[in-house]
Amino acid sequence: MVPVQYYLLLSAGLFCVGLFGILTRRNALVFLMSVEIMLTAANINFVAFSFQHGNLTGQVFSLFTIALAAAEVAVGIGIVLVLYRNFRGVDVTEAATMRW
Amino acid sequence: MIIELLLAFCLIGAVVVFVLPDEYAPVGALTASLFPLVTSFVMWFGFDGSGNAFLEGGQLAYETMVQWISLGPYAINWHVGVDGISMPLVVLATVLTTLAILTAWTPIDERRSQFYGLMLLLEAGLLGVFVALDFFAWLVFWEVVLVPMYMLIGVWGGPRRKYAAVKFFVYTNLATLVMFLGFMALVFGLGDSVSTLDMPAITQAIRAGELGSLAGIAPGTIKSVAFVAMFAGFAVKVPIVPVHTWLPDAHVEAPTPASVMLAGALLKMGTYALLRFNFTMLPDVAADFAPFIALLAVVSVIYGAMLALAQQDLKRIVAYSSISSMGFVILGLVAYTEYGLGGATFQMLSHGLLSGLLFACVGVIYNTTHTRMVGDMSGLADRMPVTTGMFVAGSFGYMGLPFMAGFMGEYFIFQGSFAADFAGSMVFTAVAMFGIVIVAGYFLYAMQRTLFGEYRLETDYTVGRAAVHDIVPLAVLVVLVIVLGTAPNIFFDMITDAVGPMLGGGL
Amino acid sequence: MVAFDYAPAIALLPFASFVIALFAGKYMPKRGALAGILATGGSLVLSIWMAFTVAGGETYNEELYTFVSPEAFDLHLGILVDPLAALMLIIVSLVAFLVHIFSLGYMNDEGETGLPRYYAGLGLFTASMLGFVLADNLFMAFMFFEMVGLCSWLLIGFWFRDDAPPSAAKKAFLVTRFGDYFFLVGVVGIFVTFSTATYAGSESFVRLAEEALAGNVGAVNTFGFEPQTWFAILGLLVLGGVIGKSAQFPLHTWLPDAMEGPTPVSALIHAATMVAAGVYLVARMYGFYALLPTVLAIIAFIGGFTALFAATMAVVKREIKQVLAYSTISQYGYMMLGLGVGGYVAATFHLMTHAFFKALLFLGAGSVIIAMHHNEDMWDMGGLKDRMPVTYWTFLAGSLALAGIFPFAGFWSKDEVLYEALVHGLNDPLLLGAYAMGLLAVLFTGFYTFRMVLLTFHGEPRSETAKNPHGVGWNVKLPLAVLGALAVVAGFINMVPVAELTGANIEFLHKWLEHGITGVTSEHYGELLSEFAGYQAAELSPLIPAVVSLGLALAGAGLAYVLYSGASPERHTDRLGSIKTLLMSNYYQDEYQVWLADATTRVARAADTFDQGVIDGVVNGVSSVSLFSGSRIKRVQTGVVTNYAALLSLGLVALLVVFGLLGGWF
Amino acid sequence: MAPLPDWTAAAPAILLGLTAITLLIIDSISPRSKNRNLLAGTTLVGTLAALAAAVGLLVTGTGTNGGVSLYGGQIIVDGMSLFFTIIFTSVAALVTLASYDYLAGETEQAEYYALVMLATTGMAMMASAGSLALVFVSFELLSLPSYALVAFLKDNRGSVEASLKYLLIGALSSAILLYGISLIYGVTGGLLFETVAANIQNSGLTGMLGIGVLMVLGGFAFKTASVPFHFWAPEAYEGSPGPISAYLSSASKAAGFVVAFRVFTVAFGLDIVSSVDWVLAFQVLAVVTMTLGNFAAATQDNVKRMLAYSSVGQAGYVLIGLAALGGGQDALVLGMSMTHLLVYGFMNTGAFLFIALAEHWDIGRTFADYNGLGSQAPIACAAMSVFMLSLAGIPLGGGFLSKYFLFGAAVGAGFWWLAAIAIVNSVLSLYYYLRVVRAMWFEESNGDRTIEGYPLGLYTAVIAAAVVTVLLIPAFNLVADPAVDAAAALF
Repeated sequence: MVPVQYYLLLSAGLFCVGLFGILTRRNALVFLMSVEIMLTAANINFVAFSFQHGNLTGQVFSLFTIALAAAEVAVGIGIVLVLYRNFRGVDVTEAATMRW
Repeated sequence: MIIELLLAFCLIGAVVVFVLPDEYAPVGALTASLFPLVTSFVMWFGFDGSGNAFLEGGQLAYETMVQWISLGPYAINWHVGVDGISMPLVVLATVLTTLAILTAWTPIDERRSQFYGLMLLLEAGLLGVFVALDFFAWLVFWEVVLVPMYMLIGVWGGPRRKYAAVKFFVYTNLATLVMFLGFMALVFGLGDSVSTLDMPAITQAIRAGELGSLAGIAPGTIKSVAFVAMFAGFAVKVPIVPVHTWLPDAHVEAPTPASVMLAGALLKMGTYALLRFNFTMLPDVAADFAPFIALLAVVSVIYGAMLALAQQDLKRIVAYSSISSMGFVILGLVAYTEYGLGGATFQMLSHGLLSGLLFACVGVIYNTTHTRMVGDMSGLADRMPVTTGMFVAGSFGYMGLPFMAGFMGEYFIFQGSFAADFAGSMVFTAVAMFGIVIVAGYFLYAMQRTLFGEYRLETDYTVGRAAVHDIVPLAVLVVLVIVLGTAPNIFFDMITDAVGPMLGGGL
Repeated sequence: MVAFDYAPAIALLPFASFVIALFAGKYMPKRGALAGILATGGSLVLSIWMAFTVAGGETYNEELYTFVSPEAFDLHLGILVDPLAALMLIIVSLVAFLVHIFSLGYMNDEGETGLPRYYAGLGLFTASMLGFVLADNLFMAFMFFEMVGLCSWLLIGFWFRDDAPPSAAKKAFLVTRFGDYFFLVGVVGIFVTFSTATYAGSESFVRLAEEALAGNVGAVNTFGFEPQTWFAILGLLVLGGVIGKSAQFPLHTWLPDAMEGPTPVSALIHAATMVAAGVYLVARMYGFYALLPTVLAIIAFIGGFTALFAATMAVVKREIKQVLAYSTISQYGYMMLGLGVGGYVAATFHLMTHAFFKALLFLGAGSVIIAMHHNEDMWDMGGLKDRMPVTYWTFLAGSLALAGIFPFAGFWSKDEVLYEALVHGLNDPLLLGAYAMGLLAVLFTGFYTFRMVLLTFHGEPRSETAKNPHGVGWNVKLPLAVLGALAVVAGFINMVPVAELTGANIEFLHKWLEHGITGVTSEHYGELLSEFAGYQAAELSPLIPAVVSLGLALAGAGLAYVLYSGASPERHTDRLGSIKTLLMSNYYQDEYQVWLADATTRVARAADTFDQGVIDGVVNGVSSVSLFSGSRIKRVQTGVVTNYAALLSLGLVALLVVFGLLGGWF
Repeated sequence: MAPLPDWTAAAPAILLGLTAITLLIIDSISPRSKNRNLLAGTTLVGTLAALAAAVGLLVTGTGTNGGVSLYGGQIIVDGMSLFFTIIFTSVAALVTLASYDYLAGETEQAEYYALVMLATTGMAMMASAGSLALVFVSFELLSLPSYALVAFLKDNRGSVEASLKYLLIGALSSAILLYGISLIYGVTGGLLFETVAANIQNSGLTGMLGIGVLMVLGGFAFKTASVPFHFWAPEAYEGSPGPISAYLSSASKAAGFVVAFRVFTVAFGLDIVSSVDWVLAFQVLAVVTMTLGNFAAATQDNVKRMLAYSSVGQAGYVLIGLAALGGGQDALVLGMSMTHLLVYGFMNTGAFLFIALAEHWDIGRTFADYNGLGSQAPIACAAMSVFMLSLAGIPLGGGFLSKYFLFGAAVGAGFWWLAAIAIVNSVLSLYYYLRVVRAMWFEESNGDRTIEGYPLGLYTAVIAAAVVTVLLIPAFNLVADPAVDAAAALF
């Protein structure tokens, strides 16, 4: 069987990919996707560890998180919509009227 | 219970005056201020305390003690009472407030009800500071005093009032926080030996040597650090050079009544606190630092006087001379003899009356001439003889004319500090005493230039005799100064009775 | 003794007149003058009563009112009436009484305004001075000393609408305050040393000091000094006040300016009494000074020097009151000289006679000034002799006394001072130097006195006003007459040379001062002087020095006569050339003192700049720096959300790295 | 009477949830209803009911001896959770009152109130969360409505931008939090705090544990708007509608703190986690947060933004509660942070509601716009002055006592340097809080401002907040005592 370390590496990689996306992309939607990737990384951990520890807590919880992620995206899309309406675009760096 | 009554009168009066329409505010405030005045006199005549409130064997007058907050291991009480040190100051505060309200009648013409309400609020805070015996109760009053004063300066003040008000508030608040940390270090250093923030209990515990180490810091170090922190904090309030610069600004910008209260009563909070905290709780540390403190005192006296000598603005002159006079108080405190401590306390009273008197005089002059610059006027004696008389009386009182309060206070201090135990006390005292020559210099100069000579006024106002309600407070103050100067025992007895026990340990 | 129960009233009566004049003066017929006259008259009567009681061998030394009484020692008011005090009481109250009367003529008749203030001032002054005389301890003495200073400020600055008087008043108060500073230090020092400051009695500091020097220090704390040294320091400190009030060099500069005040004030304060306070103080605690030879020598030397120094300046003055002012300084120099050389009685004697004839001279000058419509320049006068005979003859009597011409009062007293100086000086060159200066001053005194008389009263009138002067009333003439008589006869109470010659027992003043409270009598002082100060009087007949000084006085007078007699004397002062300017500008004494004052002000300005710039600058600097850093710090918030994400991640990574290293995770 | 069943201990949360559902039902019955009385009324009733329940439970001593634990320890109702529920519900009540006027004429009011209620429910659950799972769920239950509420003014660029930033940073933070939780789970094999606490020592995986702990800490730092996770806060508070700013800056922040308190004291207790010195981490956070917050606030021109930064600074003070642990005064410091949060809940909410009032009058947002307001609206301005001074730690309000006790306790715990830094910040904060007072009272009104009408709801809310703030000085014991007890129960 695959030792848990590999899963950990995988999830860490995913997490970094997501982070990289957040730091580099300016499109709000891509931003949201990157967040999803990070959450997925966490989910992988949960599943993997729950398998290792031999209890279901992690797996169950990962279901919760998936749902929450979906909700988050839903709200996010809504906000992106009004963003588009107000700023004529979905570039997150456009909305920078408030600063300092 | 009567102390609660005293405070309640002030607060209720403040609320009532706040809601009064402006035209009735002055009379209302005057009436309201009479209640605490009378109450304080009742307290004075019925005073049955003895000894020092902070030390064993101190019999407090009008004591009340009920639990207010219980904070884990610590109990914080509503603990008030007066002893021979605080009683005179309470009387001073009430008297000054009433007179200050009188001095406000002429100059204050807008938002009156707010003004007088704040004055009464100020009185409540002041009295609280002098009667509170639990640290946090005391601290609440100590800080709340700043608010009305800040508003008084900022709303009714002179051209640079905003700057002065903020400077006053922020500077003194910083001082309070520093002092607070120092005191907290003591409290926690005492550990389990005290279960309350009652100042007398803490004082006795410290003097009994129950101070332990805190976070690996030795008791001795804690003592010194706490002493320095508290001294620095209170020094700002006094103020002692070099942390004095907020005072002239605040005084110059403040309206006359606020100046009267500020110089007359607020500065006393600083010296009172020094007496209660640094010199009652940590006499041994005070002894170690004595020469240094005495040096600061002497510098305040001479340097302050020199600054006063350089001023052209009458209010600035009086303001800087206050710094000088408060330096004497510090000298008396550090002397730590019966005459020294008693004289310091007495000097608080006399300086309270005298500086109040002088600020009130300057105010009256300003009301009619609309200038305070020495160069802008001369020969006022010709037009306002009575005010001149009062000003002369006040100035000579300030110069330490015998049979006036100032002389007694300063003489006691000199007598007490000349042979004090710390090194070089004689030299320090002798140098400080030279202040009486400089003070004569600038007051005589100011009087000669403004009051005497041919009548001349740069501002185009017609100068007439001052109104009666302007003169009354001046006259009352002059009388009080003379009474206190000829019969100092009316207060000095109870003061010495209260400071006597302090001399037991430490220095 | 019943009389002494009224002792406080001596000082309280004038005080009452002060209160009345101040508050009710403007409603009274003479604006408070009458109250003052009655009060001072009452004081005079009481003083005389005291004197008689004292003459009966009674003395009085009681504490009356205690200010405060802590454990260490108390501060109180008390009364000490002994021969010295009784004598001084009479002098003060008499002069004050006469001055009040004179003021009716000088102030009321001249239609001055502000008279209630004037009489209130006179009353308060008289009260303070009498209080000072009655004082039984140094603390009380200092209090009244200061009150006297206040009164002189009030009265010198009486004409406050002009510029000069307020300025002169300021100067007078400041200079004397400077002296009083040392006095105050001395008082405090004496208290901490002896725990008491009473003059007389077994517990008095004088007695304690004597015992301490005699070896039994007891509770006296000399702070590690030799008692001799420490007491000398204390004595010198107190002497500071004396020099200030008695206008001795170098603090004499205020007195001539003080002539800006009304002439009666000059007579009362700056001739007869206030200036006497200093000398009286030394006499009062002479038992202390008699223990300290160095201090005595200093006193003597200052006195002698001042006597000469002031006399020379008087030579060239144009205003009559200026001449008198400098002569006053000079005469008090003599008294100091007398005290310094151990001539306690002599100095007291001169104090008394001088009080009379100098008051007389000032009042005479006052009456002349009335006549001259307040013109004081002697060169505008002349020939007043025939127009105002009373003034002339009394003034002449006073002048003769001042010049020390036989047999007028001044002769006897000044002669005795010089005699004492000489007999003690023969054993002590320092004192001899003082004597020499005093002796030389006699010559100048004779000169300027008669220059003054001649210029004022003799020759032809040199101005219109002098031709037909303004007449003076009885209220001017009466005081002149009284004092004139005294100026003639006052000396007879103590004719030492005559006593020597005839062997008659007529040294009444000596006898008077010999009895009294033990320890404060002249004979005890004599013992102390010989025992502690080591003063030895050389055997010498009083005749020779008397003749010498008389001769010098006459010489001076004669010189004046030669120069200034005749119908229209011309000004010889120009002959002095540069010396004249030097004298006219008073040896530039004022200049350096003014310079000192200015320097102080400059320092003060510098301090102010420093305060505003540096100290307050730091305060404001702190605030502006924090605000500036705030305005920079907030730039982190760029507004671009990606930056936020980046910073957030960076922060987290930083935390992870730091703690990873700290916790040693990898 | 028979003792109540255990589940009643969760009554506050349940009531809040029910209210939210009720509102949604109402909305589905009459969509786009503008019936302010009905909607705001319902919300207020529900909130107050929850508040009453919480108070009742606290008074009847449900919180004592470890409290009640439900659903296998997923939910723990103890002193602390009830204490914080009281904070949340009071703030929610004030906000609802204020919104009554603020939303006048708005459509979608029902959604607004429903969202508020849902968020409040999330907070209540956070306060009583007993496992990391519930922590994350309730965390999201709070966050998601908040994003929406911030964006409530849909066609106001500020509002939208604010919500965008809030959303993005929030999403990132929740991801970090979740990842952290996953690591903790990996180390301990459980999500319940007990399990975590039980298994955490004897696991060699220090590194993983450490990363996990710090990531969790980061997640909480986001909620409490602590540097460097604070970037969303200034914009979110400035951009969102006034009542929501008040709500987020007071209640949401408190929620973040309560969960942090519980997790770090129970799950990662000092005595348990030796390898990760998270106290030091909190010290760093506290210092940086208070410094940056106060210094940035000092020079703002916009009052609302100044308050936003100041609330960051205040978070720094509260962090002392965690940063000064282990000094022997744990119960005291933690209790004082809790107390400060409660007092802060009132004074800060009040301050933001005053801003809402100003927005309602649409007078501008800068200090200059407030000039001379004191003469036109003396009562409200007096209340605002009380808030400002109390925030600055001047004894016009309970903020003085809680703040000073907090600093004092820090000294007592031996962290005098922490207190010293706090002092510098406190003084600076006094300076900028005074700028508001000065503008309102000292400056002359610059003419053309007319105040039409004095909205009842907003006024009531502001005055109520002011009154409570002031009364909290004499009545300080009422909150300080339970707080210290609740804190003591955690150790």
